[in-house]
Amino acid sequence: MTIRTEPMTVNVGPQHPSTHGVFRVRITFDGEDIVEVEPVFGYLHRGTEKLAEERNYVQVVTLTDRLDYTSSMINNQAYCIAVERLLGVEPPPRAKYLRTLTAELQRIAAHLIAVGFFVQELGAFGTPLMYAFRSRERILELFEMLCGARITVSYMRPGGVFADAPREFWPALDRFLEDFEVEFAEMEQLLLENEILMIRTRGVSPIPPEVAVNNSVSGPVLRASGVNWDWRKQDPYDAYDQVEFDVPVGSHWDNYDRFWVRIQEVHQSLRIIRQCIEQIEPGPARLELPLVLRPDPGREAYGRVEASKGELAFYLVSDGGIAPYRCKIRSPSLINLTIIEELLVGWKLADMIVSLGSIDINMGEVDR
Amino acid sequence: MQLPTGNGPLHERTWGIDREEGQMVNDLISISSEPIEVPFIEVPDDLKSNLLVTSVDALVNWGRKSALWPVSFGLACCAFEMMATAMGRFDIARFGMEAFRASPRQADLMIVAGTVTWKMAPPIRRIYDQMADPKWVISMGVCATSGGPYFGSYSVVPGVDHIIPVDV
Amino acid sequence: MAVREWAGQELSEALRRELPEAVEGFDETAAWVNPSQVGAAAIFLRDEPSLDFRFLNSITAIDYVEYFDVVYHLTSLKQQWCAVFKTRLYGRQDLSLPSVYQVWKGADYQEREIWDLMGVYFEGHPNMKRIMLWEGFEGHPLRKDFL
Amino acid sequence: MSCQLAADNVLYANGLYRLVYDLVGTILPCWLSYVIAGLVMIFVLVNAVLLGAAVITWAERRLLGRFQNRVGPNRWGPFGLFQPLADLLKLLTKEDLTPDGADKPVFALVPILMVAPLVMMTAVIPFAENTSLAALNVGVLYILAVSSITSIAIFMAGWSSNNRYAMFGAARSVAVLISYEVPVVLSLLGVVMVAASMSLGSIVEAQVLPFFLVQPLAFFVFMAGMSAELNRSPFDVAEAESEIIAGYHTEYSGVKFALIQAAEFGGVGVVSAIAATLFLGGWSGPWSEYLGWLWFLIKTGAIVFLFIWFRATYPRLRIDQIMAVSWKFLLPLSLVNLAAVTLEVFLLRGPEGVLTTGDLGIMAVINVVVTVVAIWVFGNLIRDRVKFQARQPSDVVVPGVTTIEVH
Repeated sequence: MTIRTEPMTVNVGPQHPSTHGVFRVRITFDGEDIVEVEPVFGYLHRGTEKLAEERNYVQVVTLTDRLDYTSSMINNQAYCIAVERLLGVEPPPRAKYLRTLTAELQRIAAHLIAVGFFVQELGAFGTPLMYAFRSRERILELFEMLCGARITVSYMRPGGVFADAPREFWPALDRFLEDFEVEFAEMEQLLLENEILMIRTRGVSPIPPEVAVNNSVSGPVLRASGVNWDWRKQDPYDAYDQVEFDVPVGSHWDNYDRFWVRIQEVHQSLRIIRQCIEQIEPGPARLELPLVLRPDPGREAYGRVEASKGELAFYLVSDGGIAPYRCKIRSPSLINLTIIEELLVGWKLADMIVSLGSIDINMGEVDR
Repeated sequence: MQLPTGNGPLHERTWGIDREEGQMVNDLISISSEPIEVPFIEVPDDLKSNLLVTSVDALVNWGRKSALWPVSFGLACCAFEMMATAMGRFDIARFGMEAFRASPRQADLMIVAGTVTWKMAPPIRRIYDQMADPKWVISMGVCATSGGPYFGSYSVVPGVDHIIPVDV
Repeated sequence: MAVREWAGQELSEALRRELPEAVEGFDETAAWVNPSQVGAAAIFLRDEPSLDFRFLNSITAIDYVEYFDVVYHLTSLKQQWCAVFKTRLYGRQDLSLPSVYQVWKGADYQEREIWDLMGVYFEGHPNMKRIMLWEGFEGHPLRKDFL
Repeated sequence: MSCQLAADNVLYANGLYRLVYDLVGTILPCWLSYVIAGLVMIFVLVNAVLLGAAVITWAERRLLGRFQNRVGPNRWGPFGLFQPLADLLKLLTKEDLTPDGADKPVFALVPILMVAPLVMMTAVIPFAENTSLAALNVGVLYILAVSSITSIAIFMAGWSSNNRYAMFGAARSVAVLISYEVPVVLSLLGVVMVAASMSLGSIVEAQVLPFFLVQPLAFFVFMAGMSAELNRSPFDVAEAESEIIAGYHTEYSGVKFALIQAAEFGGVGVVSAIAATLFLGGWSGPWSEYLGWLWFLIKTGAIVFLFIWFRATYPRLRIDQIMAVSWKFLLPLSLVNLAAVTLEVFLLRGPEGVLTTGDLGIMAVINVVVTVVAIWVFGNLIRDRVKFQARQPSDVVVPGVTTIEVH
């Protein structure tokens, strides 16, 4: 006797506990196996690009905070670099180091969230996530000292940073680095060699490098696929040409590697932060720029950084006015999602959640 | 949800659903130009002094207050602050609130954390309807309350109280 | 070891050798490509080993009221260089361009987004649904004449 | 004193029952006192289970807080002990929704069917010497039979909810329950064989040396199997919150949800009690005549703690891996245990068929070795080797960048 089966179409999201916000995907299942997927976006589409055309160059910084709300600092950085390229100016060295330092702190925070939720989606009941948030709170405290905000920082401005770090910031940073070593080692001990984590993620959803490149994937996902491409190395901005660090790459291209690459990047970020603390020298933290910026008409600039999710770029076009004529945001989360079919089809429902977690999308950035 | 039938890739079969949902969004925009008033419940005077009713009420209210389970429903940036409240540092578990229920049927409190877009409005409305009484809504942050920095955008709801009644 | 950025002239000359009818000119940073030839140019740019632009960074459309510019940013990971090419579409109604979906799959969502927000249709894209906004939304919000 | 309880009644040994029966029997007819005494017993049982569930929810929330660097509920009452009370009050006064298109009678029946087996299982557990409500001589068999009702209830919940996530949860849960029943039964066979009885009371008495030392393999299989049957981590696929919302009870709210939750946490308590009885020696301990209940509670608490610890530590397995663990790992292990125990009992028992303490000691030594070897052998056999080899780096790799690679 054969049992008649039929595929079942399920709508996952927009309100689903582990789709990272309001992502929605329609999936056809055959039993528990995924046959077809169709992602549906736009549940957080706020029209950032249109609003940016109505505000002046400095005000747009506040909008960039809310793109990828787990790494606001890096968003600020990308936008400021684009504006600086548009104006043809360079920030002073101290500002460069401060930017690099805060961006790396933010990268640690973002990767902690990514790793925490990745394991949460594997089914751990909150413990790794709590560990991750414990360290993240410390980083947010440091940000509070710098600019008074925890998430929507708006710390960087075109031409430097909003203000130099207060005197209390440096000892606090040292204390954080000291404690974080211990806390992170604890978390690694819990996760890296965990047998269940290994069998759930090893060999699941591999993305070959050719596919990844053709799909314009960037960031840790691309590096986990075995391509050692990191814009911090290839096109050093701010102070990244002054510091040394390695690029972790995966050799199995699977979910575990995407997880592992993030863990290793946290170590590299710590290295960068240490070097920044050593190399930073007193000086102005902001370039004197007019209050209202007016770049020359017809100029355009493509400013990009290696954000925690991948290549984040702002493409600005100026018409000589006080607001950008066009502000295109190349968001890594959206474009990394292009591989969703390769990632999900043929795997199981439980793997789907984990794979989505492993590419670490952020809806603020996907929908903008 | 109607099962998509027919042949071809999934995204072609779902055109009908997309159109329906788009229609729903447009309908909702047309009917929600004004904020929804929250009805104020007047307690009759003769009930106020009733010993039995008040003490049971006090007990029940204490129970409701001390075990307020939010639905895990994050929209944007504020969702991360909402999660942070459940984590080690702020720990709303102390007040018995840590049980973030994924199913709206089992939750009492909906924290609208983040910008509400018109496309998201019908799902919010639906989740609110699915929650069992008594239920409360918190509008967290300026984006949810009035649109905030996105006020005036073509796709953002100017305040979640246009869609569902908000308590806080 | 910074990435080298190609000047517009350099790219246009490289293109002109193989596809003379595709190139319309160049400016400081970008080569201008004939809109109907975008597909052919894309395949050439990706597959020619001396160019090797296998990574598509982004596609952008800009509304200049009389015409639309569509900008393609490319990178070669192996050779470590970047280039930009642009194409210009005149008019405001029924705009269409050949899709590069088959060349770079990374163009998928970006082309859909441009269709949704700018109203430039991409021929040959398998799924030209609205991506950000809902079905039944009127107009294309990123156009300058919206609102 | 008009009524006399027959000596062959299963409740004869129960002091409380006899007390109620005799008291009521003095004024009312015998059949009525029989019923009333039964109702009293049921009342006690239901309360024991629900109270146990409440305490376990509290313990779980506090302990999870502890594991996760936070405090946990501490505002209401001493140490937050009133927290379950608040939960209960709130859930009782909440609207009771039945989804449109649900199979209403089945939907309403589920919570009752979830709690009932637990209450029934509690009836045979000896809390101290001679305190089990019904000293059944087929206790183990009875527990196994009754506990399988839960799988039907779960499937009913998934089916009647008219929700696809619930259906997913139910299908997964039933698959898990059925496949884990087999190793659990086999592991219990070893216990029964050594104790030479199916009555829980006699099993406790037979544990001069606790059975988790005598049969560590059986204990391991039983704990793994039971955490699967209880839908506890790492086998909690049936209500995998990050995957399928809340699994089979997605659509339940209010009182029904409260009952399902109670059944879930009560289940943990009951299973821990059974494990404590079967493997940790139940109420036996120093001064067990007076402090038996304390020993029993301590041992049960230890196992509850173990379950909570698992939950705080482990991620979840995938459904096919769970099945693989059951059929490829636990089943062989339980068979090994059964074979070893059979041989040992056959060789060691005395002429009149009893095992002495010394015999148990010898068995313990042998079985510890067998356990370590068997777990190592089978653990290496089932390890998934497919799909996991390092691949060649592709030609898109950029030269001249220092990299670190995954080992």
